Amino acid sequence: MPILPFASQFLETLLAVLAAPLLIGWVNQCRAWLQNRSAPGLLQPYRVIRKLFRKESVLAQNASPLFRLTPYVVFGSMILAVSIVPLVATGLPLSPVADVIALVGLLAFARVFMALAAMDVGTAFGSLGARREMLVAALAEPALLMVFFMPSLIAQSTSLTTIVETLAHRPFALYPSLAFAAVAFVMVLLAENARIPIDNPATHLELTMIHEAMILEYSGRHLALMEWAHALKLVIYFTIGIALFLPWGIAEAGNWIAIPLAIVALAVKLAVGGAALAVLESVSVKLRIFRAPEFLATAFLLAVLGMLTHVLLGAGT
Amino acid sequence: MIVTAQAINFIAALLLLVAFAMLSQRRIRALVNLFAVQGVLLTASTLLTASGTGQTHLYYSAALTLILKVFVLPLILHRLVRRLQLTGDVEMLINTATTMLVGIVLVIVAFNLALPISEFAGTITRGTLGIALACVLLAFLMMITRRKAVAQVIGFLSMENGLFFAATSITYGMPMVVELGIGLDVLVGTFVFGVFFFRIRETFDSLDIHHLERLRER
Amino acid sequence: MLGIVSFWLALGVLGLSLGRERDGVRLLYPASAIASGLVAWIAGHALFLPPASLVLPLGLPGLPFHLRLDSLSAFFLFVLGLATTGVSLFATGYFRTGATASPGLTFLQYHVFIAAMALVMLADDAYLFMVAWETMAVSSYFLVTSDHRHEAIRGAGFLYLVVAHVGAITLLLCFGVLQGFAGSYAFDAVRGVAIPPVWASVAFALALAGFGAKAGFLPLHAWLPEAHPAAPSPVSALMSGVMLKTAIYGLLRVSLDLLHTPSVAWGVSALGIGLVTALFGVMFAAVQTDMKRLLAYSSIENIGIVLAGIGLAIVFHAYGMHALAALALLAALYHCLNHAIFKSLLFVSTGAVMHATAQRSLGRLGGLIHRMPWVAWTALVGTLSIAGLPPLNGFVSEWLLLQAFLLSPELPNSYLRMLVPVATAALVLAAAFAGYVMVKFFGVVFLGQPREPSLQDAHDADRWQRAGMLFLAAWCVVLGVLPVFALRALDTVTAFLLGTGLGDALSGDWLFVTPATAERASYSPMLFLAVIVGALAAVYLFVRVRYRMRTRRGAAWDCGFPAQTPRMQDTAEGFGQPIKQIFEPFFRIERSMPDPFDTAPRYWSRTEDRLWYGLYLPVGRAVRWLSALVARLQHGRIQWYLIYSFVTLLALLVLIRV
Amino acid sequence: MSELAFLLGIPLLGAAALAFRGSQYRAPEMNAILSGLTFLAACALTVRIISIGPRTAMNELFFVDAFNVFLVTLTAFIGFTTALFGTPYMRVERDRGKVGAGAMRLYHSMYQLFTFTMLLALTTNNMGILWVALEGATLATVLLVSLYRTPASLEAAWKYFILCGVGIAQALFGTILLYLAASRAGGTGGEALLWTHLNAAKGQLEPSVVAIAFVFLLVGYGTKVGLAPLHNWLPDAHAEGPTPISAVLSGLLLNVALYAVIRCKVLADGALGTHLAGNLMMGFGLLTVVLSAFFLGRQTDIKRLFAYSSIEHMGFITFAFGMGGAIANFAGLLHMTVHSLTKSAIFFAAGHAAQKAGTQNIDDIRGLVHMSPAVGWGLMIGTLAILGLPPFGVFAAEFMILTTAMREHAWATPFLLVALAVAFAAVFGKVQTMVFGDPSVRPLPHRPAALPVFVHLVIVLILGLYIPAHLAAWYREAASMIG
Repeated sequence: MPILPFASQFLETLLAVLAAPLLIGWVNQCRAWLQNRSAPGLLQPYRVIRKLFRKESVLAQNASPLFRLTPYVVFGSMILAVSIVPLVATGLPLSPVADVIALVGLLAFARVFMALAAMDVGTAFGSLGARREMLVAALAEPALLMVFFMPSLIAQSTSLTTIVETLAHRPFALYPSLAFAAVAFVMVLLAENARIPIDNPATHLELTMIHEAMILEYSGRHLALMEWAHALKLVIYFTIGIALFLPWGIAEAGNWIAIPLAIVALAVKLAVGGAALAVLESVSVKLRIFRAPEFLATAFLLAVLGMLTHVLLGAGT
Repeated sequence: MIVTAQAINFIAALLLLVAFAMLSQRRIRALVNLFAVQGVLLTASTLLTASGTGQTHLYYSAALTLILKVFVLPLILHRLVRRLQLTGDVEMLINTATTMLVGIVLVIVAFNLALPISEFAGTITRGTLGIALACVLLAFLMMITRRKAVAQVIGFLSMENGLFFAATSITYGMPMVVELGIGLDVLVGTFVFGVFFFRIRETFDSLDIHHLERLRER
Repeated sequence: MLGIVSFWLALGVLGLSLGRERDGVRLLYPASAIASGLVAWIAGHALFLPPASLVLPLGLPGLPFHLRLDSLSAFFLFVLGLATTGVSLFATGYFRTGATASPGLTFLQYHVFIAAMALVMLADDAYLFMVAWETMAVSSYFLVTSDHRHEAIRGAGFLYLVVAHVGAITLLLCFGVLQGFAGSYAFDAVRGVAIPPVWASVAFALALAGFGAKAGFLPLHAWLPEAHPAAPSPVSALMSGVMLKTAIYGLLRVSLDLLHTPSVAWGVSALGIGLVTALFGVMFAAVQTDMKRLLAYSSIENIGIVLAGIGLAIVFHAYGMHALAALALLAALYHCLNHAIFKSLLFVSTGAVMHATAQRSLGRLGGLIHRMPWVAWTALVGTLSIAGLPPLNGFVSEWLLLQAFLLSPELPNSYLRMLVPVATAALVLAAAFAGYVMVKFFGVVFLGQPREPSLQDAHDADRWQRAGMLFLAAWCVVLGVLPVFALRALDTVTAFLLGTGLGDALSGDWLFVTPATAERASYSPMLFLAVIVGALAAVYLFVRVRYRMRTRRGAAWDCGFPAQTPRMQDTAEGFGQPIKQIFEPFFRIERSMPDPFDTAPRYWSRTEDRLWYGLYLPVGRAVRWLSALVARLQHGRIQWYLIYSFVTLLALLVLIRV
Repeated sequence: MSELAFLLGIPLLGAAALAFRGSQYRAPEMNAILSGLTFLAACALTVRIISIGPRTAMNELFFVDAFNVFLVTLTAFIGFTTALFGTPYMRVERDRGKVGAGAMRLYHSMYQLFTFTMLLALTTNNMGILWVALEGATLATVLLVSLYRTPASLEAAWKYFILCGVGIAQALFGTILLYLAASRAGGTGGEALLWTHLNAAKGQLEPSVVAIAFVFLLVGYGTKVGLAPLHNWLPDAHAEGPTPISAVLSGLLLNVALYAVIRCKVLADGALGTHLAGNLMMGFGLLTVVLSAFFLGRQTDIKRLFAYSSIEHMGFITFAFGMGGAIANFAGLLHMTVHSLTKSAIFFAAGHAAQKAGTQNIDDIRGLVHMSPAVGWGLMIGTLAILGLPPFGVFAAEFMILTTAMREHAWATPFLLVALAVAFAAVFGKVQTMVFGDPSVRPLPHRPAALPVFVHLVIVLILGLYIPAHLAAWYREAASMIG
């Protein structure tokens, strides 16, 4: 058994896990710039997480084992997810474990656990958050799947490796359907990562919060894991987007020389993406919770339209 | 031979006449009498047929008819009428004129129904089948139009007469055992009717059958 | 196989003879569970055997009972056996204290029900099939109405049996059409002949309607959410888990085995109905406030998904794309199996909950994970599977189905190709909402704080119940983690029905499910689970070693909100409310709003099915109107009766003269 | 054939005897014993006929073949079980003072007389006697229908009497025409009406006459069968009489009347060589089935409900015989059997149910299973059976009829199926509310006769799953006779 692929797989995963809070920090940095205030600094998320790990964790009286289990489950599935997505190289050992559909399933798995944990304590806000989260997810998930289906129709495959290799290492071709997909994907990304206009990560404004409401009862290490997992999730979405829509620079399977280059490329893309996200958040306003379904339905319809165009324009060969 | 045939046809005509009379008759006692007359006519025609054709068993059935339809049944009916004080008119559902018109239509129907059959039948009396059938239908009509139980029963019995007449006219009567059976049934039937009159009477203190319209789908 | 069926019947009679005293009857359930296990075992082997048939000297003269055990029936018998094993084990504990009717009688009906279902799958001629089919309906009806003192339950049973009977009549018509060409009611004869397309389509339509009445396809679903909750939970489990599958079995038997000349139109109609049913089911499941009704609607959803799979398979088959047809059919069958298991699991868990709390309404439950951990954790497994989450079994079948959909652009017909994205969208939408529904189910029942003080003394399930639930939960995991073996077995069914299975695509590495090729798509639940667990353990250990796990119990924070009461939690209505709002036009909603100055404000809202008012009631009204019309004939006047007879006579005389 | 003598003699003498002793306390048992003896005689006769084939007796006055001997057995059997059921039933009626000593005498002797007329009608070889016997059956039962002397029962009896009387009169005219045709075809005097001769000479009978004759016979006997629109007497008579009488009326009289119709059809077919008779019967049957199905929905009286269901089934059977052919006739015979058994069983159960509730009003009967499971389940299972649910025999028969119809007269099947569905919903909805729910019924002074109910139902169940070979052969032979 060749050690190199597994090593690189491990390193890649580790890299992603460790770098995840950095992305959050970077996005906040950009937002601060845009709101021209001075930012807390790129490493702030790390400090927060370290602080939380150090603190004791306070559990609500009737928190069940499920509640304590959830942070680990969520974090674990995020790790798996991030190791499935080709960040810097394709064809890694774990990539055949799950294709895009399974990836969506994995994210759903984590989300369901979070929602259940939120309902576990039995507070007003917890169940409220869980409900809203599930609603958003129920609309965003199909959209995400439909987004995934377009490249997989193009690549005749649902495995990310194949998709990336088809899209990246093939003579360049314009796919109109991918334009739809990209727009839809961005909308989903905003929704799924609790970003404006669906949610506002910066506030605990009771009546509007979704994600924050779910993790309201967590503290100490549990909260730390949740926050970290949240950061990981953002990374995952970014990298998925990159893999689908700007896959150039991702190293081919077994092409070890290309990897350092790929890492640089990834860093650049992430930086640009984070900045773009910050801009998006700064220019748009938060929607009322019942506007959110319309927003997501739009994303969903865009994705379906994309697929239709793909079919109509004859599978962009 | 021809004479008997003509005589029988004549009697048949009289029967039809009686049938119409019954159809239009309003008084119960008169109705019963007419029924008796019908019986007499039947007996006569049966006797004529018997003498004309030498069908001996017809004599027995003639005797049966005489006893049953001329004496027994009318007597029973009369006694019933007396016991139940059934005097006065029998009001009809439809007025007499209409009934008559319908009756005439029925006669026509009966005739052309009977035509092929009587052509086919080989008896000397075959021409009378149409009249027999007409009697049956007229009796039927009478049962439909009358509102008194007794009147319906008389209609029923005269229908029996019509059938009997048909039997004699086209086939010189049924086999003896059947005749007996029919006679028995008619007799028992009349007794049962009698029982019924009393029960109905004591339950509704009237024999008007519009009391008997409770059982229906709502 | 037949032996076991008769064993069931004998067992049932024995149970009846034991009659009233409960424990005697109770101890018979494990025996029947063992029998069910045997059925599953035998059927599992029969999958790989050539069809074996048998003729009994019973039935009509000239039409004796034909039985046949081929891989199709073997598969569904396997489903039956597996589900009934768990459910019977559970029933041992359940009927001890639960049954309202005489336990002996219930026992008999229960086993007649199972045996009838088995016979439906074994039957190889129309007469035996109809006999078994209706016996199944009647016995389940008696089970549904076993608590018949409630008006509502009687009504439900009545509706159920009427719809079932109408369906059966339709089926009779269908078989009539078939034998019209075959000349015999034995299925073998029907297989032999080629039926002209028009009549084949008629037969298929009739079959779709007839079996749809049993499976709950739209718009013949109305009985399902009434009848399933009314029954005792083990019976609901069997009805949802297995009985609906008999309808699927029949549909497959008729459309792919007997008619063996499918047309695209069938597939498209089945696909359409299936997806609409699925969406409808999940939407209504989301707004239910009674846990068993919620599960019943989710059954409608799953059956819809299965039907969609079958439809897709028929479309591919009609175009001669056999590998794809096999894939779609495989997905449908696998979903049948999975649904049978996790739906049984969930229904029996609701049974345990009702035992412990005597509550069915979601509004009065909550926090049970503390009082009844066994039930809660096994139910969690079922919840995750039915929500279609990896690495459990529900996900595998949905994954396969999506793969089939994604391959469909190769269809020659461009209209169909355009249809596919929409269909896919509908499917994923249904799947996503299933997640929503299941979070609602589990969260409201088992998590949070108890909404009623009485829940504090709820007791956990007893030994037998645990055994049954663990059995089912274990199968959820096994089928989820090691799907390849199951799929290889199922491939024999597809090979039997379509002539070609997936074959070598499955014969690869047992770790990976690869419907077509590894490049195309692959999924390895085993590694999936392994990695998650590994990562989880690693993180746990890391945190444990690196930071001392100091933990303190305290009051819930909830943004510092004081005075927490259980009534502040989200109710079932609240949880369903967004769905209500989004899909308002699909529901028939009645609300009563309190006015702002109300001192004791009360709010209620009832959500009902438009189809009930749009379809069922009008039909009933039409019949009543007609009978009112007919009743005029019987108005009690003897003269009129005489006129009838008179007119009839004359009319006939005239008739024969001309 | 001495069996025949016993068969007809026992009920006749029994009628005479019970006319005097019929009011004694033990009279019901006596009645039952007599019927039992009759049944034994019938069995003996059956065995004999099966062994030696069709026979005539008493210089051709009687004729027994596979067709009517099976009806004879059925009649005797149901007569017997009904008598068994009547034992506790009439006791209860008497204890409740609904009937007096005279009524009991009348009931018992008329019961025997009715049995006699039925058997006579079945075994006689003479179409005239057949007519006489059927008229006699009416006369025997008409007083029983009005046994309770209530206004309703009187009205019912009156309608029964008049309508059936008129009908039967038309049948007599038909018989006369038949006689005419026969006598012209060379039959001499008495023999001309003998079925055997008619059947032998049916080829030479004049078609036009026979056609008209058949119309009269069909309308006449059809009135007694209860074919719409001549059925109007039937629900009243069944609902108002004492339940044992309803049972035998539904279970036997209709069968015998239908038997007469079928005999006539055989002649008509032979003479006409067309399918006219069959078509007429199919028309009547279809109309009857559809109309009665819609009637069922509006019933409020338990016995009336099942009376209509009898009409529906008679329509079905008539339709089957109208179609003709081996399978259809077979199914028709089977349906006659199972319908008689099931329907009488239902009437037994319904009778006890009505006694328990003290009313026949469906809305006032509730929760039978709680008060007496035997009656409740009997009613429920019987209803399911009569509604044609497998695995009961009725389903087997209906299955064969429907499928034959699909093959030969596809246009008719939708009507039949719709009627079946409507009837199912109507009847089942009502029965369910009576059997289930909270009890509203009180216990009886005497133990209800559950045995006959379940004996019948078990037989029906067996017939649905397995028809014994010799029984099947028997049916086949009869079916082939009907042609």
